[in-house]
Amino acid sequence: METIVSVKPLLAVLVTLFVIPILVSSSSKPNVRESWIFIAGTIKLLLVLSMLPVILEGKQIVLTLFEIAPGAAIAFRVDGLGMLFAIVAASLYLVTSVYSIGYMRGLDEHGQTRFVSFFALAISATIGAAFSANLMTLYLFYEVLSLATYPLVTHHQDANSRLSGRRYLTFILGTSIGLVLPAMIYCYSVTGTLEFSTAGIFAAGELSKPAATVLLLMFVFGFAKAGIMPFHTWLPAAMVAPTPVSALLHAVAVVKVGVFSIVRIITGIFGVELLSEFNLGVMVMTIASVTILVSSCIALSQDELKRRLAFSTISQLSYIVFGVALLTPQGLLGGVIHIAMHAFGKITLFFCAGAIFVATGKKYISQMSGLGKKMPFTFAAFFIGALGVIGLPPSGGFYSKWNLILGTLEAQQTIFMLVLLLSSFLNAFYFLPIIYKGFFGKSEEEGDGPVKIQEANLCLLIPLMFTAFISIVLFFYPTVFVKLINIGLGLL
Amino acid sequence: MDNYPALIVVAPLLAALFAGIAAWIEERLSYPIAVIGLAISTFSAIMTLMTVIASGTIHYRMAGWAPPMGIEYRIDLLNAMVLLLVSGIAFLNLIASYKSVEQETSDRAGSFYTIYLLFVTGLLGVTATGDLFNLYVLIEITSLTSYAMVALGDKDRGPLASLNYVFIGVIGASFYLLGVGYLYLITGSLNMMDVAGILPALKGSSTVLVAFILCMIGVWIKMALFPMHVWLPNAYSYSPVAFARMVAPLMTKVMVYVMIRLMVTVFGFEYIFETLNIADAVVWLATLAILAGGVMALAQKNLKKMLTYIIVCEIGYMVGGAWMGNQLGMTGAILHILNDAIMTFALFLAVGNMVYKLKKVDLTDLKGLFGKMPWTMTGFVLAAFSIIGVPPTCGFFSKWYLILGALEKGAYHFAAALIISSLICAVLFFKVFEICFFEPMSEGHGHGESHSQVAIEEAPISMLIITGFVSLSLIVVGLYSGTIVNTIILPFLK
Amino acid sequence: MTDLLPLIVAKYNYWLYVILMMIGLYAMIAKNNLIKKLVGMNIFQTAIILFYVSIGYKKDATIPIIQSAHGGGHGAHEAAIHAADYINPLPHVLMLTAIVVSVATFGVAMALAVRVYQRYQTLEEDELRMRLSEK
Amino acid sequence: MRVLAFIIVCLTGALLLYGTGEFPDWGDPQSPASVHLSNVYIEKALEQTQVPNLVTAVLADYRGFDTMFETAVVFCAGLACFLLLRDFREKKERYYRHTPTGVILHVKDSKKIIKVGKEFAHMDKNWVPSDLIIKSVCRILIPFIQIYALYVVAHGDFSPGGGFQGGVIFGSSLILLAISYDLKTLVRRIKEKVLGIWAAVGVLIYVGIAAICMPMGGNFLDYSVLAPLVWDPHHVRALGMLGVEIGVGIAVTAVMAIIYINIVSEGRHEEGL
Amino acid sequence: MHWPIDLIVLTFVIFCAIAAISVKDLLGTAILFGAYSFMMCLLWAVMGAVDVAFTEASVGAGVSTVFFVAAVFRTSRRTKD
Repeated sequence: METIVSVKPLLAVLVTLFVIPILVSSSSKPNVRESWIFIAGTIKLLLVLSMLPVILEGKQIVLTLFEIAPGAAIAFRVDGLGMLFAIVAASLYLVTSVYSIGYMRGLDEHGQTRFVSFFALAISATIGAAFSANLMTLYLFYEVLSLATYPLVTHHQDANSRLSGRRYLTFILGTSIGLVLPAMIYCYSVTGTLEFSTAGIFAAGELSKPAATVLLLMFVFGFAKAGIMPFHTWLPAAMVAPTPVSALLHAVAVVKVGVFSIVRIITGIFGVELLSEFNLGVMVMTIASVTILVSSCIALSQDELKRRLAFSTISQLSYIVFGVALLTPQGLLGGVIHIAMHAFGKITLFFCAGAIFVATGKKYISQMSGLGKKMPFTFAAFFIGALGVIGLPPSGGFYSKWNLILGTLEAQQTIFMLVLLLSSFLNAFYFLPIIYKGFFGKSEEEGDGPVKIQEANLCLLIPLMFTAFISIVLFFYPTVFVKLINIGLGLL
Repeated sequence: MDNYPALIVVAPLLAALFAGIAAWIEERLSYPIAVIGLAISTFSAIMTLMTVIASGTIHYRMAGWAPPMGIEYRIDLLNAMVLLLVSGIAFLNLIASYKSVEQETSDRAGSFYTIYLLFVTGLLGVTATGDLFNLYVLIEITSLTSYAMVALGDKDRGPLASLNYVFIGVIGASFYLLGVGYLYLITGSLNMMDVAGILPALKGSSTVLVAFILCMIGVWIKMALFPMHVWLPNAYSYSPVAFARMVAPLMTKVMVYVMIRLMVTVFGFEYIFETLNIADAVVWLATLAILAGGVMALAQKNLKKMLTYIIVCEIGYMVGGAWMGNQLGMTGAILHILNDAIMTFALFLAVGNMVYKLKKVDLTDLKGLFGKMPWTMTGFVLAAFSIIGVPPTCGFFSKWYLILGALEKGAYHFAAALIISSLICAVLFFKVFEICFFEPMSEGHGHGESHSQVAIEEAPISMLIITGFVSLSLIVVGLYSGTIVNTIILPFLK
Repeated sequence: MTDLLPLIVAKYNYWLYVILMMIGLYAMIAKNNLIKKLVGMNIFQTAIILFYVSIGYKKDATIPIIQSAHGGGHGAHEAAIHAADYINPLPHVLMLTAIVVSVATFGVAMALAVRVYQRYQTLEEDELRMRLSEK
Repeated sequence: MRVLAFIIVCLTGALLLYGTGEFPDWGDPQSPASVHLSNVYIEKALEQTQVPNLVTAVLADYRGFDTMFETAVVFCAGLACFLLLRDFREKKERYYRHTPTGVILHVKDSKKIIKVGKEFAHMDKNWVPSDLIIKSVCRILIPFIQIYALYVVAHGDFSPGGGFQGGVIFGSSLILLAISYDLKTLVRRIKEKVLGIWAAVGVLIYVGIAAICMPMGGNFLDYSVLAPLVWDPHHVRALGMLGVEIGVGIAVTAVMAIIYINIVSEGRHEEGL
Repeated sequence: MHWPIDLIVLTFVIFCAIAAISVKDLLGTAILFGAYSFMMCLLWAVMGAVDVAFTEASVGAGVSTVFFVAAVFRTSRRTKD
């Protein structure tokens, strides 16, 4: 495969890192600070997009920074999968920064400079993870992301966020140090390399089936950001964070980095062939299915909107793992593209939750009946986002779910197809009532008079409309992403 | 100029003497003299390292006598690196120390700098020398100075801690001296290379075995390997901050260096790992050291004490790595000498800044420190991440090599201990961070107090700059650890 | 018996040094009084010096000062010096250094003991421990 | 503790005894220690250094680097004792003796200062009347002791002794002065500052002589390059050794006095043995 | 044939050492310790280590004992063991 050496991936990572000192120094001038964020975000997105044509031509962009040990360098390699993820993360960062301006100012939060600085650091780490050429680099950015998100999760600095922060770190750091690190070092000591390659890094016979099983389990559970049960409890806990954090990081960046890592492990470290030879896909699929079903059920019982979304996220993440674990082209496509589809859908939902909170101060679903009349745009967007998550047209989510189901058929796993269908049903069950109540329910305080539209401010409204719109667009034009995935997985 | 190897050691010694004289005549002169002395030393160390990398091992004959007769400085890649590390850290710390010395030992600053320089001289000499007995004398210089310093710091409990340190320190040094005596008796020589040349013919001798065990026990006591660590926490936490910042990162590391030097250069891998069968036991001991250090650190209520137990834990890393008996483990151990020195230094620098402002560093005193001392805390956080082993800080990379070495040897318990200690350190430091970050608890959800910033009360700028520099170097050294391994450690081990 | 005596003659110096060292070490660890511990420390160190001096000893040899040269200046040593005639000087040199180190350590330790006494009015370890735990 | 100590001691003893098993016989002229290096020293040292006392030759020349640090250790000890004990605060209580009558005054308030002169004298708390015999004997002895000390330093090349021993003896003479008279006499004659400076200067002489060799074109401590500087180039090494021995002597003298004064007076330099 | 003298002195040395650490008066310990050092010095002189013996005589039996007495003067003579 043709490779091009370029510093663009590095720049794309660093641009939001270098803006941090500027942010800190301009902390007393919020407008200047926010414009810098915007500039950095734009440059970042442009840098990412500028690499897109090259990738679509089937080339790869590589950059080796530091050779730590033979086969384990700190290096970037931009391929289809990474590109897909980077586009999603960079574009949503831009949207979210607009949204967070509105949100943070709307609530007059404290420590805004700290907030935006760590936000920028987190997004740098996310892009770094997307462009990682090997497992070591991926692990590096994974850890940086974990630590950078901690101050965001605990932003309120009260007793509640302290507990959540503690749980967050216990799960994320505990698993990554306790499971991923040894597994990674074991891989390195066996093979002498950690470079991702579609054929896997293990030569034939290097790995026995029990060893492979243990390693795979260590990785799947170890990347706890993916929220595979039972290592999922940090996610609902982390919902104490301000909504932009929940939106970008817990629906998009953090959890997706976890899933993305698992995708990389399955496709780049083990390789599809090795896993299907050992028939390990079914094991991962089973784990994922359990997570999907259980968390959907839990979501049903949640009254706080953000928590319901969090559980929904857990189940949706497992879709991705599930799809990749199918180990068939359709399944892989469906799983990976769900990264993008779910990202746009879920971020819309979170934006809506935040907008509702800012505009009305309401957090619980039971308080929201009739709210759709006051906030029609928000609820419309919510509807579209929910469609995407459930997997119904005309939203992008349909495309990925369709492919997943085809994948199960392709792999002749009918039981698992039933799981998918059942869970879609559950998804619908916990989302649609909100919308129904919102539009047609009766709110407590309102009288009979004409309903006054009382939307949140524009900074909040525009982003959520935008993401909802993209979600629909993706239903009609998923081709770029599909192509990227096919290039990335070598399926062409 | 060919005299750089001697200058590394002699410059601080001369400076110490001039500072000692100046202390009686014009005390203000002591500090600049000390700075000049260490600057020359650091410069010479850099030149030496470059020469060694460019043209191989340097032999410097003291008094011009050929090695087995006279004392020789034999500077290869390993000690060139450690020399630079020691002189560099001592120099940086000296710059950062001006204010804290003024605060803590203002009436005897001149004598303080004299002792400080003598201590550095001792460490540098231990590192540079190629003679077994010379090593002993220099170890005693470092010990004697640190006895004095420990007693000087905490006026209340220091003297007793120091006296206990004296007892254990003397036992350690004497064991080493005995070991050298046994070696001398059987080989008739004191020069390391000479002894190494004679030893292979005496493989099965019980005398050599006892000599080896005695030397190792002596060095272990001096480096505070687990059951022999009791002196360290008190001694380090009671000494004056300016001294603790240097002794904590350097003393144990230099002793680890001595151990590696004895293992690699004097006795040889072949003897240790093929003739003797104690490597497994030592690795187990190291495993215990790691776990015990971590657990004891968890029980501490004072930040300084906690960090000293982390040093005990880190010693286990290096000893285990060195006794792995393979190249990867040894690489990890040597790399960890460098990394651990820098990260402990960074930690203690940050703690020094805190002590400067807060006087006491019990965990409960640290409330709200992120707001009060943001820069210090940034340094502290980076250093803590390095101890935990978060990439890209340097602590991760040495851990990487250590675990690889353990896996290659099949010492899974050691690998597990490394992982567990990372987790313990994570718990430890996040406990500290939580106190600094959350307390005092804000009311409600923190809304509406957007601009009520806590007044920043930072340490003096000289201390901050050094803290920042060292903390950043954690990342730089981490990223370049591949280069360090390839240019220094691997050529050394070949 | 005929075998044993030469063996004893050959090794007793080394054995006795071990015994002295054990006495010193025991005093250092087990004694309750800090000054007693210091005495133990000194015994320990002198035992090591004894060991080194024993290494240097050579039968039928004299002290390591070349006699022919004394007063005669450089011209007087035409007669070749036989190594077997003189005792090995190297251990002596080493032990001079070791004695100096031990007296230096001893001085510092005494100073520390005085400081400890100033603070706690006792040098007994168990009483010190009690004082410490009182606080 | 005792049991533990006993076990440790027995283990160590057993280990050491085990090690002696393969020792060469005591006094065996063919043991490795007596053959390998020592022969070279014995046969070559006189020729190479012109010093017949082999111990001095090895101490100050072949292994002069060790000795330099040994001196540094001594300096360190002196400095440590000073730092640990020296207390510059005035003592609150004072005792005075009215010389004509022998009445002892106990002044509790330090602000009231009685002028010490003909009538009153400082006095220690545990004062004993000075003994004329002891005083006189010591007064006569001390100069001889000091001359002997100087002899030991200077004659170290030819006979047992050297800078360190000489220094200790000289230091002892000062201590004797303090014991036979009282501490104040010593402190008055030799100021603390002087002792402190001389201790450093002594070591500095050593290190300085060693360091001068470097700009002269030799290695550190290589006395032979100093030949142009001395009047007897043939004996340059011996002279170099004499120089460093003098340095050692000065340093040791000063340090011994410092340690004694500080320990015996608890750092107040007022009263003591 | 030095060894008989050697053996006798060595026995004395050990005797002094044990006495020094078991006497219940620190001043006594000081003096016994001086005696120990002096015996040791004799022993070394017998073995031909004149320089070492000289040093030990001046340091061990001399100055060390003085330091010891000085320290006891400033602390206490009392000891429990």
